[in-house]
Amino acid sequence: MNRSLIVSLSPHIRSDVSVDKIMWSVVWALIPATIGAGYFFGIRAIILIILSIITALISEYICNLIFKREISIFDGSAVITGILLAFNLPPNVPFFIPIIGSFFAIVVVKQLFGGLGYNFLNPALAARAFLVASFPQIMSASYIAPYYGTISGFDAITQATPLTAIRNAKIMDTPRNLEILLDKATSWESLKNLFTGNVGGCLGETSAILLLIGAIYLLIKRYIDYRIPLSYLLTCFILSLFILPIKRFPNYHLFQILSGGLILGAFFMATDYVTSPITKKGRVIFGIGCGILTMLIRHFGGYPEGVSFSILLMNVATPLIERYTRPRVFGKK
Amino acid sequence: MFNFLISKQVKKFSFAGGVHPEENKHFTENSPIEKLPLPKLVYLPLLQHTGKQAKPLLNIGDKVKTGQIIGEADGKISANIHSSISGKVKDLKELPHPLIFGRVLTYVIESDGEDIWDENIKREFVKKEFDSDEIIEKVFKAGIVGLGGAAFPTAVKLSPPKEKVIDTLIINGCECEPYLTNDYRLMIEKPKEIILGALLLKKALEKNNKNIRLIFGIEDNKEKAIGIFDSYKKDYNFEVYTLKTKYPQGAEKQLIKAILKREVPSGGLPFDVGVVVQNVGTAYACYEACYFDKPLFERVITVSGNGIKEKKNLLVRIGTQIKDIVEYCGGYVGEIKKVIMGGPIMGVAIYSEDMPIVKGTTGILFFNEKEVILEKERDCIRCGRCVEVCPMGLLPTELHKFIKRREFDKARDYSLLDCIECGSCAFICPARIKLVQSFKFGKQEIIKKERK
Amino acid sequence: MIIISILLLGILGILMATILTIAHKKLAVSVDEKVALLTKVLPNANCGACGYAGCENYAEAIVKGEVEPNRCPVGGKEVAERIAEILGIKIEAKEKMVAVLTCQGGIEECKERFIYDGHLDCKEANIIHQGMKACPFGCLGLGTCVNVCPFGAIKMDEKKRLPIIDEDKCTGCGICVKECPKGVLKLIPKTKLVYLACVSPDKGKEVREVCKVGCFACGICVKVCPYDALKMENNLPVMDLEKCIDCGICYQKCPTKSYVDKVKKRPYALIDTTCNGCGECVKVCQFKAIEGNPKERHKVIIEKCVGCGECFRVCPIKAITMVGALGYTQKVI
Amino acid sequence: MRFKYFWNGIILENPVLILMIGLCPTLATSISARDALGMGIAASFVLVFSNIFVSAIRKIVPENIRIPVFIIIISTFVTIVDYVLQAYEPDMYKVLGVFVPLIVVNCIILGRAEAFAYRHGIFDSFLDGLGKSVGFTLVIFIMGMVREILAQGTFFGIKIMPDIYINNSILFMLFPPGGFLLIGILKAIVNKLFLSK
Amino acid sequence: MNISPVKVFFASFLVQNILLMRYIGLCPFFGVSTRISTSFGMGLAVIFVMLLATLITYPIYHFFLIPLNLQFLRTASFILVIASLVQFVEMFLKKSYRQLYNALGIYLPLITTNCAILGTTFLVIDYRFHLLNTIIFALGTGLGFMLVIILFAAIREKLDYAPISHSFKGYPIAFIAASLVSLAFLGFANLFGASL
Repeated sequence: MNRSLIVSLSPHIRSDVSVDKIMWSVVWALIPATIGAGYFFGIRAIILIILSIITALISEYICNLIFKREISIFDGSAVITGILLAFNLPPNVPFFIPIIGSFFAIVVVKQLFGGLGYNFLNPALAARAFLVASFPQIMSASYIAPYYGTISGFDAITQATPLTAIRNAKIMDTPRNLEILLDKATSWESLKNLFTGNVGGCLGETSAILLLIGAIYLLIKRYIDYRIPLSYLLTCFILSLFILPIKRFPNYHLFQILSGGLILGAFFMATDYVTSPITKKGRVIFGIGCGILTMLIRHFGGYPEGVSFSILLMNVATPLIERYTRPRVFGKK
Repeated sequence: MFNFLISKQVKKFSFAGGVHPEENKHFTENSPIEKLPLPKLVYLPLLQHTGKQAKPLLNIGDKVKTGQIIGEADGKISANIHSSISGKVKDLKELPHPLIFGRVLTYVIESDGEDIWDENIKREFVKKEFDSDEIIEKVFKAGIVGLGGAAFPTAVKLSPPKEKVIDTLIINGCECEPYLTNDYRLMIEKPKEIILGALLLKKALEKNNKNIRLIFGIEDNKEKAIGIFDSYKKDYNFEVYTLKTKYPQGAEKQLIKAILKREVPSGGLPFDVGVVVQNVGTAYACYEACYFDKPLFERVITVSGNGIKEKKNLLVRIGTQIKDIVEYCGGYVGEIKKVIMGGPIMGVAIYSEDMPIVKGTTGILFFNEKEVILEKERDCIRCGRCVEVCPMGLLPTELHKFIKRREFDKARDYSLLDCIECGSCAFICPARIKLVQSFKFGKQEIIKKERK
Repeated sequence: MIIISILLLGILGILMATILTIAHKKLAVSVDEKVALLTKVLPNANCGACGYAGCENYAEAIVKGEVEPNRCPVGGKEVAERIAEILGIKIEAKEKMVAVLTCQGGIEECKERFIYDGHLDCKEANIIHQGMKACPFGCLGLGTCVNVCPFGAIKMDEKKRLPIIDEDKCTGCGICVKECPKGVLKLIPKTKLVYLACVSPDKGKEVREVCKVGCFACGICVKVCPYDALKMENNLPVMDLEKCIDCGICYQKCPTKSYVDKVKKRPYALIDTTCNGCGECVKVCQFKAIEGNPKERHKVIIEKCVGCGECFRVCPIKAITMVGALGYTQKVI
Repeated sequence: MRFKYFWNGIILENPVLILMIGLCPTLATSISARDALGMGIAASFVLVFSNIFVSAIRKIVPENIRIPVFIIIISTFVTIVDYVLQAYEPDMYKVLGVFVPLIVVNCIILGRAEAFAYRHGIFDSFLDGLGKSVGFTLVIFIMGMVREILAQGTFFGIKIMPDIYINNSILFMLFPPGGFLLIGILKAIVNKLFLSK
Repeated sequence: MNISPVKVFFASFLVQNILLMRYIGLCPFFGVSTRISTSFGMGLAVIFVMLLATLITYPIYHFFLIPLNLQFLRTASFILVIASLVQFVEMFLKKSYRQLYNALGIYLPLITTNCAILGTTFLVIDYRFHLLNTIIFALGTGLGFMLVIILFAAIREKLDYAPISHSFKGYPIAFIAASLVSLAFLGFANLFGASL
């Protein structure tokens, strides 16, 4: 009877969902959009994504060594960061962009703060903001048209992504022109392009349907919480009702939701566990905040899309939100 | 197919939070309760309940009969201890206790193999009426404690403070822990006895209160039991509530919330919302104590887990060593890694097969390498799953953070003391953080600090 | 121009000075004298670098004893010293204490009862079946003391799984003693060289079952102690520090070597030519290390001599010297 | 021996990286090596002279009005610097902007006046001021240099990086986040080198 | 300068946030932002003093210094006035409104020599604001200060628990965190076309 038994405190059974499983599931969920990126923007898109992933993994490994942490390159989180960063890049950027971006994301945003679970900004988004600030020309002018469509998705003449086109029209063109553009942009044809992804934009953000396939998989598996995407999209939906008269452009809200990486942001980046609140109430507030900021930046701010910055700003506010949205303790008033 | 439709119509009661682990009740669900042969040696710790240790009454060398009192309740919250076999007191010394993490004064009794019962124990059922005081007295004498695992002396629970108005008695037949089926088998095999016991409990409570509702709360995975109890409910005037199968449905506070929608206030007891909760096993023990004057010296346990050959529901004498049970159940399968006393979520892992069954033991689970995977604790990724499942509305990950840094005051502010240690958070945690260990430790430290 | 400027600044100055003087008189609020004194000593830059809102707040916090006086980065060491002076913080000349480990049950000597699966912290491990060590009183070796020591004086011997205390670094603050759940760390005077390293109050048989180096209360040490410094209490010998002179006999005679002798190299006795062979030394030597015929010069068998100094003490004509004893001879006298 | 007051200021008691004061100008005006140097010198001038002045009049200034007196002295020198810069380096003045008059509330200067000059002799105060000035200027200059090279590929306005870099330079360093990041890394390096035990 | 007050507000509040974009008032920012509660008090105090300071320096500059052609006395007179003012307010609060003093007053000495206050009074002069814009600017700046310091304090409280490598612990990581927060704040660039 001289065997050694294991003793631990309860519980003695664990659910089969582990960190690695969640992370890799997110990676799988991003695969359809990755394939979509290759389909619409060619092999170059795939190379950018792979470069980004490899740099993320190498940076992670080096940081593990320097900070004497456990090797964490197999947990999938660096791969997600790599993919998401690449998804946020225009298809025609030079190859050094994803490399610098990935490095910044992993080293400065994630590992310096203690690694997975301790960063307070979404690494991929922060890196994107860093790239936008550093290389404004490259980041704004590297959009190309997909193989089977036009860059704006509704107009062969306009050489800009849908939101940028509208914005440029707002700033420079006459109101008349803007109306024509808006008419075109909110047409079913344009929306169909946005939905399928046959439109210019960042690598992974264009195809709503492919992103939704992954998102639904994650939602069914309950790896992401429905609260953030739902409140985010709803807020955007409702706000865009107020911004432009519905009668003139009945599909304007759909156009807003389908364009500019909102789907990607709402389902894959705003829901990042580490940088969003852990409380249910907090998640709703987080989503609403993202929605308000996105619409604010799109319509009154300096950037055409605004998803990434709005999520970043809400990331900053997350610790505060969390603190003031503690759930009610059972039996306490 | 139509079953599906019908079951949809039944209203299922539940609470917020909780988890639903694989039930694994099929192992023993259909095996009738068997009697374990008399053990040769029993270990009877003098502390098998919540409260103060009982006073030893016998000396080494004394002869005892089955059911003879050997430890006398000491103080208000305490319970009598009875011998579970007849024989000779071999030793009285401090031995490791399986549930209370420490050493407890324990009687070692050697069997004479004859099992001579104490002459006070009646052998035949005689229908009889009891008054409240009589019931409480008998329950106290029989040393009955809550058999759901917490082992709180039942007599104390039956005499709530006078100022508390009690209007409901809930009999807890949830058995929300996976693997365990002892309560289920008891409910199927002895429903009438349980109901009689429950009526006794109700009667005891009616000393100061009138018109107490008697409710049986049963999880919906025990359809057979629900059916049996439903058929009796008119005759004996009680209600049966079907509850959603979810852990920790059987926790007192959650059960009350699910059935009555009342919340036990933080730091309070079920008394405070006019409720008393008793386990079905306890009801059965009360029945035996009142009608037969039989003290609590045996109980039903579930023996299960992939590590044991024959999975059974057993009626065992208290104090039986685990190795006797292993022998009876055909030995181990594979390399045994963990032996758990109680359910797999809240049970206690023990390290020696010499340890005895005590009153609070609901089951013994033997886990082999299939069920025990040692996984390293990772950093929290803030997924928030623990927050979602916490039935008490706490923030487990934050609490863990504070306790790790020894910031007990902050943990207190975040209501650590409200934690019921149900382990839902640790079960669900994808980073495999040992949250319950932290909380248990943190609670102990806070209580220690407050005592000073 | 110059005149105007002088006038303006002057008027401004006078105005402000008057207002402030009046305000100072009218609105005077009594302040703790010590706080005022400290505030004077502090730089009064109110820069907030100390983490308090201003120098006065910081001074208050010091007076209340919330913080150490060395938090002001502007004032640096000088200010800290002056604050200490004002507060009258003095280091009293106490006997220097040092923490020692009073358990020698490493992983080899005291086996583990089970495989512990939980947080690597003694205090947290102690709540499960009193820890995994076979001896319920033994050192768990999970390093809580290592983590709490503010001076980095404790290291873990990974092989034995017992902490090692660096006496030079140990300041005798007692934090580890307080934190140790098993109470196997104790403070003893730094000059104390021999101590018992076992705390198990169990009976001999039980101790022998679980630990090779545990004291099983055989009582030999009590018998052999020439100074009556040991008493058996609760199955453990208790040492009277006044009487003990660190001769080390208890250590030498202990069958389980439950004692620790911190003297690295004991001296040995040497009998010089003046010896008259009275035989006193032979009588007291517990190690049969002195031989010789009566009335003849006796001899010390160096291999057997443990340097306890007993012979030296009893020799009526002082014919014995302790060789290799630094400061030891004096002590014996 | 007295020169320790000087040497202390450069590394062991470096105002920015060890004492963590005077951060605003360090971050705000270090977008190029030239501006950084200008700011460093301007602040140094004020620091050294106010230290000397405070030390000189320390015996006649009563305790309770010392702070206003210091402020007046400092603001005098600040105003001088302000006007000198405006007259001779208008471009730089534009960049430094509000930070020149803000030298007056720079913790380094008031802090040294209070903590050191008010209690020490003139020469010691001079040395102390000089040391702290050098320390401050050194840090702000390094910051300015790194930020200019990374963000513009130039050093004192002279191209030192290949064109391909200048066309794709990391403009990020020019922005406020870049400044914060750089000083964070500098501080970490200093911690690693001088404060690690 | 004639700018719409809305623009002035957003510029001072978010777009050109005094802490993150202008780098003014950093010493107390890093010193105090370790706890949310102190940050909150500090923020309130800054708003209060900032309004007060701009309100009092505005007439001094416009009605004394400019007519007398003594702009060069700006630095000296402003700091003198602000220092005295803050001290006066502190004494006043200490005596008359003990509650308010406990909540707010303890931060006042810290603010006296805070470059955020003096900087704001200089900035409104540099921008040649009229009185309304001056008030709006002071309010926006103060609110911006408060918002950022509270957000940052929450982040730092969280960072406290992170296994940050030894040499980055404390100030370095705070700087880098500030860098990332200010990176996020770049998202406000050009909001409502507000930029001064």
